[in-house]
Amino acid sequence: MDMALEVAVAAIKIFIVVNVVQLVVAYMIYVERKVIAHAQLRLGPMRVGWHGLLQPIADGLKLFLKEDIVPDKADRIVFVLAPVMVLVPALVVYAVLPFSATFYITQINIGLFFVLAISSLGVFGVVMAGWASNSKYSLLGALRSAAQMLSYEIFLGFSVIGPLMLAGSLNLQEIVHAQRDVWFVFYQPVAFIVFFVAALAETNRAPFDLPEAETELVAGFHTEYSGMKFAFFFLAEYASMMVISTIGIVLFFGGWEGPDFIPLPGFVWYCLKLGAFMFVFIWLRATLPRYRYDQLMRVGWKFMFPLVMLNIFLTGFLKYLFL
Amino acid sequence: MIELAWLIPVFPVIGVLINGLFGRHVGEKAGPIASVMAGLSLLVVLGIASQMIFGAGGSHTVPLWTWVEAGSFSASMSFLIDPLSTIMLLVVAGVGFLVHVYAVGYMHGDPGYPRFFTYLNLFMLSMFLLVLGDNYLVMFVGWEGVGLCSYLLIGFWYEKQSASDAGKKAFIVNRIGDAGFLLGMFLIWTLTGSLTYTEVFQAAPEMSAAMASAVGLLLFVGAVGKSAQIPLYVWLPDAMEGPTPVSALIHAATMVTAGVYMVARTSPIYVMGPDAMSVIAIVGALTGLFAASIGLVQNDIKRVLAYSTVSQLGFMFMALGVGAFAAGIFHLMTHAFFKGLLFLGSGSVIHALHHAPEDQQQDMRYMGGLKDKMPVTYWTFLIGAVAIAGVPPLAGFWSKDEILANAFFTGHYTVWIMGTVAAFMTAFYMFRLIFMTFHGEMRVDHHAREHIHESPATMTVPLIILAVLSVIGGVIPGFPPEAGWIHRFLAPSLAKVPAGGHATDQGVHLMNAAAGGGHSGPAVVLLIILAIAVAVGGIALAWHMYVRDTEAPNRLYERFRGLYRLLLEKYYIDEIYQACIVEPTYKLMRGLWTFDAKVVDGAVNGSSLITVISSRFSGIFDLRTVDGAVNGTASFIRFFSQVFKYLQSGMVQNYLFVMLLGIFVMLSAYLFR
Amino acid sequence: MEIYFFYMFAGGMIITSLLMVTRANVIHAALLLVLTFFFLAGVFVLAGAEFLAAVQILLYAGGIMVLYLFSIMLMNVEVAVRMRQWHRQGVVVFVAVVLLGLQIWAVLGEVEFAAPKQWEWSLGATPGNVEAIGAVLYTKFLFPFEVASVLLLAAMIGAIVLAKRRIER
Amino acid sequence: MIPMTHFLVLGAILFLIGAAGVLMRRNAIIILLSIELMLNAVNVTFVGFSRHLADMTGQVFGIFVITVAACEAAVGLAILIALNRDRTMVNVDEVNLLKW
Amino acid sequence: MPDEVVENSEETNGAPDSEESAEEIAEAVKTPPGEDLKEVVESAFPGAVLEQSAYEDDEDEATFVLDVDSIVAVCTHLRDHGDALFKLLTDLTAAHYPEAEDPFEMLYHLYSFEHNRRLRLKVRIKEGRAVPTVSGVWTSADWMEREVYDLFGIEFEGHPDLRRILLPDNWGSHPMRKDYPLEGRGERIYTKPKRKEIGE
Amino acid sequence: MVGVANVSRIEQQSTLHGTEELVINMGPQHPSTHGVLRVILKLDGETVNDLDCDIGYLHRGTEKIGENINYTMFIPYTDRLDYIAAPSNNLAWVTAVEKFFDWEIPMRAQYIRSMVGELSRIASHLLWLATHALDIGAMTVFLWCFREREMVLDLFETAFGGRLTVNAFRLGGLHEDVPDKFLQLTQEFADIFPSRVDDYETLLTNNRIWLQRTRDVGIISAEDAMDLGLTGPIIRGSGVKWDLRRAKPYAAYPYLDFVVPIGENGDIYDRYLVRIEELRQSIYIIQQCLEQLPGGPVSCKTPRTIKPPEGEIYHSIENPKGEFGFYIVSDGTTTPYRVRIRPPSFINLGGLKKLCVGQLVADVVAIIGSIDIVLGECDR
Repeated sequence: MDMALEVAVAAIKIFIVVNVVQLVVAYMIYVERKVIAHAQLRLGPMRVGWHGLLQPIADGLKLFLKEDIVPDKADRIVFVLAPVMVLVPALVVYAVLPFSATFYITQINIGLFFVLAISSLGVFGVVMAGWASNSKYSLLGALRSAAQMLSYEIFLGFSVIGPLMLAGSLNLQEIVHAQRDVWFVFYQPVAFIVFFVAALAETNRAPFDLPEAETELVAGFHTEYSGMKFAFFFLAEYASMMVISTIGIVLFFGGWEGPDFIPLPGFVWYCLKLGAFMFVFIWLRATLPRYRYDQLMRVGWKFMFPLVMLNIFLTGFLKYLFL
Repeated sequence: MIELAWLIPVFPVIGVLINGLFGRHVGEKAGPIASVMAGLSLLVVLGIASQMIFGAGGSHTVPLWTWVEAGSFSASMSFLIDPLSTIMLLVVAGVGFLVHVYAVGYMHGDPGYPRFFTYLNLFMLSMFLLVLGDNYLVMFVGWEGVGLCSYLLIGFWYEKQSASDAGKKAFIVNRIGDAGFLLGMFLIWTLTGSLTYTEVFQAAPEMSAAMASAVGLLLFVGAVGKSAQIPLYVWLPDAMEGPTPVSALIHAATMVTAGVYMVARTSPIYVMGPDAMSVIAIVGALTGLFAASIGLVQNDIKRVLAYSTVSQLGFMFMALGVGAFAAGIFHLMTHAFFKGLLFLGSGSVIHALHHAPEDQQQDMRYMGGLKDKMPVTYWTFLIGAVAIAGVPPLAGFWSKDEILANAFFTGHYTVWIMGTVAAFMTAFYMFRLIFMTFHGEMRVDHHAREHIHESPATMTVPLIILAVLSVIGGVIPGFPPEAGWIHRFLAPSLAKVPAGGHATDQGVHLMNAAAGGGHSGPAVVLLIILAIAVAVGGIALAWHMYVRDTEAPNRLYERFRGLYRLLLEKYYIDEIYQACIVEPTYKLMRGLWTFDAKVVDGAVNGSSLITVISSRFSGIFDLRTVDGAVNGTASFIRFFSQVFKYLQSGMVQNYLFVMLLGIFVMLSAYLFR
Repeated sequence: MEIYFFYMFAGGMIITSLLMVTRANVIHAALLLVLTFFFLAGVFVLAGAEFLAAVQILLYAGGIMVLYLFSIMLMNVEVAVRMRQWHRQGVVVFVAVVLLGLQIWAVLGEVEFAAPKQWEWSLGATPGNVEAIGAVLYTKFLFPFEVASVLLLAAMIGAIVLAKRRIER
Repeated sequence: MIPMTHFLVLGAILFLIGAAGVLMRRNAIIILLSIELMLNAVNVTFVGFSRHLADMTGQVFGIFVITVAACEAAVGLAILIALNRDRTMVNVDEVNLLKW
Repeated sequence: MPDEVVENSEETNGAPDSEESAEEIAEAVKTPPGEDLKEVVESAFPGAVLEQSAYEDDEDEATFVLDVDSIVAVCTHLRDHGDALFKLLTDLTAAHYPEAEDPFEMLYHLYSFEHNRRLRLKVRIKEGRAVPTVSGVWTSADWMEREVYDLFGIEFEGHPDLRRILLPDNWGSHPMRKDYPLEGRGERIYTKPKRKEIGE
Repeated sequence: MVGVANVSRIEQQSTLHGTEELVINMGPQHPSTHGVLRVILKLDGETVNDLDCDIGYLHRGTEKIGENINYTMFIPYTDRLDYIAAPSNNLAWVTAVEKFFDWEIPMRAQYIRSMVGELSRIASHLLWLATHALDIGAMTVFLWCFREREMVLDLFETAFGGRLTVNAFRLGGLHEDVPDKFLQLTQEFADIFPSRVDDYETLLTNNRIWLQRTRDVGIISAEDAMDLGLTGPIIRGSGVKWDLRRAKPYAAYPYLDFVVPIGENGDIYDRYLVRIEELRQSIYIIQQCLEQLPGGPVSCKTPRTIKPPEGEIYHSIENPKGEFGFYIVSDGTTTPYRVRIRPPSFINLGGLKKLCVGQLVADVVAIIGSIDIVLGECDR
């Protein structure tokens, strides 16, 4: 009986989280459009609802009702599966993310590792989409994307090691608890910078958005997609932005914990930090030009990699000395 | 001194490290460095040998460390110093050092100079391991090591297509043999639970004859590959693509004798398996005769020597096969002296001719009359040739005569006849070589003539030393025949063929008597006279054909055109192998594809099939005449190549399938144990 | 409960791997193998090897298989699809593999296992945890670990040298 | 607790499927994939034994197997790419010259 | 860096003196425009300049008429000679005079940075006569000659890649000729498609 | 330094064998080819091995039209050539035709011509900067530039009634005097604009990514630039100090002070800097014009029908894109016998292959952006 209850509670949690995530993601797109618009002296969506607030819903409806085109020479099965393969890992990761001290679906002892493992699967969808479309732009985009995501995954993985060494656990909850006094971003600024850059690259955000660089490759791996399948890619991108922001918050900014003198609930703190993170993402997109492919790789391997290795070494050394 | 045995392989390691890692900086100093290292090893060896010969004797184990330990299996890295390994060490270190010195001059100016000496030292290391090891595993490491070095050295001039091909050929052919060796090792371990010589040999008398034969034959497959016996000899003539010092060191004196050493070392097992010994005797005799016959007509100076080596190795196996282990080792030793000498001498000739066109440097038809230009080379070469021909009192006579005598006395009359014929051919082709190269008119290319000169001292000094050894190396340890010092010295290391239960026990007591105290009586004297007669006859015939009546070869050629071509093209063995691997008959393949299962079955049962068939053949062959044996060899080879063809379909998946079947067999063995 | 999950994962693995072996399209085969690895990760979790399961997904599914897809894309898949797929020795192999399977079945039938042992872990962590693996990996298996890293380096250099386009001199 | 035999049977089945794939298919990529499957079949038994014997060694060796698999994939694919570049095909049974 | 640029250019590039340019014009009036250049050409190729003219004695309108065969040599000479240094091929075009004896006139507008002057070269050719290409002298001639070929139908000998550039590859006629019909469907003559992609 | 590296990379790539080239179509509907340009790229991986431009999608036979209508009627057609900077084209045409006559163009008209010409230069460079930055991924600059371009277009509208195709000038001067409001608004614009240029530079000039994308990419030496016939900011970016406003002054330029900016390396970044500096110089010129603007008529007396004497002239001015010239053959009638347009975009685009081969795909986009082409003028 207990088990049935457990399952039921878990199912409800999953239902809530997934739906909330979808909604939040939809509105994140709205926020992005608004923020970018204001950065660019525009107003952004204004027509649907007050200040365009219903715009995401209208967009969703539009995409949902659009004709679903599968190119003639495409590999049908893979083509259809690709967006799913992108979206599902992005959503699965939410299973272990702590939104507050009490609100999470589950917590496992290798939580962070789980996140890294599952989010590394996103690249499959991209590669599948690129290949199945049977288009040169898509293939080029997919190859770039795969190379980019694979290499930056390494820096992402290495950059979290510093905080991990300080926290001494892979459990996300415990990592948050370990920063009750001082956020790790103050101990690990270098790791945070590398993490943030790698996060940008992992989520294909500017200035690393070359997989979908519209000026060169039309739209990269999802050139041939339309309708709901395209929406899946979109959702997945923003969902993984949220994931990576959450990880950043948990690892470097004390998760849902805020300063004691401001009595706000944990979830609110989380939302505030998430909002700040997302704002930086959008801000960067509004500001920076795009890297070239080879420069991206060079930055990764010749700059970030030594930096993060040095950071790990120093952290270990200092931890050995002082802790 | 014996405790310092570990030092022997250490010096080559140092040489390898210096030349291998800093080759670019060392440059031309690599040769002296490597030579010094080889010399230091030789010093240690000499020390140990003097202690063994003049002092302690007996058998000493020098443990170093425990190497592999897995379950009940353990193997240690330890060295065994006993008379057998002492003799081998002397040969390896002695000839090795001389070749190093020689190579310093010979390889001068080669762009790969440090690399060459790295390989050479690596080879010394491997060879020392092979000889010194006190168990089969260490020996196998050395065994593989020399195989690797052989590959590296044959293919040393890798930018030459033929050289790298020859290297690959040697490597692949050796792998086939090594598989047999490995299986033999496994079988030994299964039967005795150990790989250490002492333990194995203690357990050996309990083996059944069939098992001992099986072990012996499997190990012999390894020896066949390494020592270039029929049917796996094909790599050795091609190996002459390597630099001449390599030919002298590896393909005359040391590596190819590893098989002989291994069989001699395993003698306690072999004496338990008379069938295996018969196979060895037959294969050895056939190889001796067969290679000698090819050697009769070759024109490339190094190829003649190569086939001569194959032939002499056949002699050694003949000796081992008839139970005369000591004679085999003795011949190994003397052969190392004179064949090393001959190879280095030929290298000296080639060195002198290196201004001649590429395809004429090694071709005897473009030599002649070099006697006056290169006196040292000529005289030392002559000594070597006389020695190999078996003229007393030079080294070859003593050992070869012993082998033939032993064959005769143990009742292997076929073997003895074949050996005698081969000895005749040996004398003939060696002097054919001498006469064509050094006598008569000079046929060298005009441009190259003025460049002909005697080689530098680093090359001639080793020649002289080896010549001296070729002169005295036989008579000192080998006199009186059948009862020389070497027999007494080696006796503790080698097993005796037990009386009774043996197909040829009529000769056993004779042979044992020979090992103990020497023969007496007219038979021995007659044999000696016959041997001398054969040698002199061969020389005389060569003199007749190549000095006195130079038209004779052409007349012979006109009459036996077919035979000549057959011999010149080495019985078309290479072509047959080639055709079987690269251009399989299309229709035959088609037909056989449908019998895939049969084919694979055939491959799996291949080794046992070989055993069965070869033993059957040995029965038949004993009845045949020499003439028939020559013809039979060809069909014998053809049969082998038919079988091996399916071993080499070239498709990975076939091989893997055989592996799978192996698992199948092993599981079956487990289930139905 | 656990056992049903096991059956689910095992069944999934067997089905996907069978499909993988029989596909003509290499991309499909590779993707099916990824699916197999997912199920395998599930089996690992059931066996208490969570870390290994995560490594399995991160490295195998996320890394190695992407490498496969990557290089498959560099080749011409469509031509290969139209070619004959099976080796000529296929039927014989099939029979042999089935026989081998029966044999393994027979062998397994003979084996009896003692009762499973319980974890005894002194560090207070649960088995399967990173800490447990780390403690073993960096003490008892430190040398093999280093050797493995050298192996990786060698493989990397080897792969680069092999796959590098040859430049004519 | 899942019985030990289950792991072994699963491992054996996967191994055999992999072996069949290696031996029966012509496409070199599928063969490589099948080899990966075989390696993982071994991992199943490793992990099974690790659980059964309550010993981490099995899992550690699982990690080593994955390392080896990574090396194998890298080198194997490099060879394939080189082969594909030279011959424009990836069928293993056409590569039987025993030399390059 | 931008600051440097500005500073550097300020030193040498003040407001130009309008009187000076007036003086130059006055000087130019004295001698016939392009006389010095004619000497440059004639020194190497005597008699190469068949005609010399200039609109209203404007030095920038100096025009030489050359023989069609000497055009490449003269162009190379004019590009490299120290007194000419016409490094820039400003424009290359043609004009069609259907009634004239040589109905096509090739026009080369050259400019010299060093001497800040222009020169126009003319070549008169008959219908169907191919002109040697100057794309070896100035790479920029490549596309311009293609355009002339496209619009006038004049062929260029030795041109590396002579095909239509503005009009479709299967366009049947050359619209800048004076006899090209301005109305009706007559001008839309398509030939069989003859596509030529790069590298073919 | 990196130029050398590029060259060696090209050499390496060209000796490779056994790899398949990837042929990719960029355009004509590609977002970053600035109109209907189709570029066929042959790629080796991401490196460009060969490239071919397919142009002519916008070919309207403008030269042919010019041979069939009279001199005044052709003015609006010139608007449609470089439609980004329409008044400049007008200026080129009217000054070219005026060369046939010895009319005294009033100074007020000359100043207004110069001023409007500079305004059109600003409009053109702003559009270039906007799209170039967008190509490289900086999307905010795009809209910022459009804000100022909008102001310039408003100025055109105030003065001449049109925004894009302005049809600003007439033979002999202007159609009518500009309204005072125009001068007032122009003054406001001139006051505000320099700070706006600073804003763009804040986003780009020292941006590390921008530097990486543009520096040492698409390098062209001065010699090569001359050989390829490149003009305008491109050749100035390669270090050739040459501007037709200085070399062959027209309109009021002889009386105006400004600097001709040049670059050093001839890469995309230098071309960017040159154009940015030209924006500032243009505003400087406009301010001078406003200060010095004389009164008086805006047009000289011209005959009712324009009939130039027989003859041929070539006249060119410094357009934003480069040297924009007309070769006119007059047969003494009211219509020109031959009108040849010397289009800078067309000739500059001819150098694309030289600039792009050996670079990466992403650079092709940046290089096309740095050439700054308008297909209306390129195809004519």
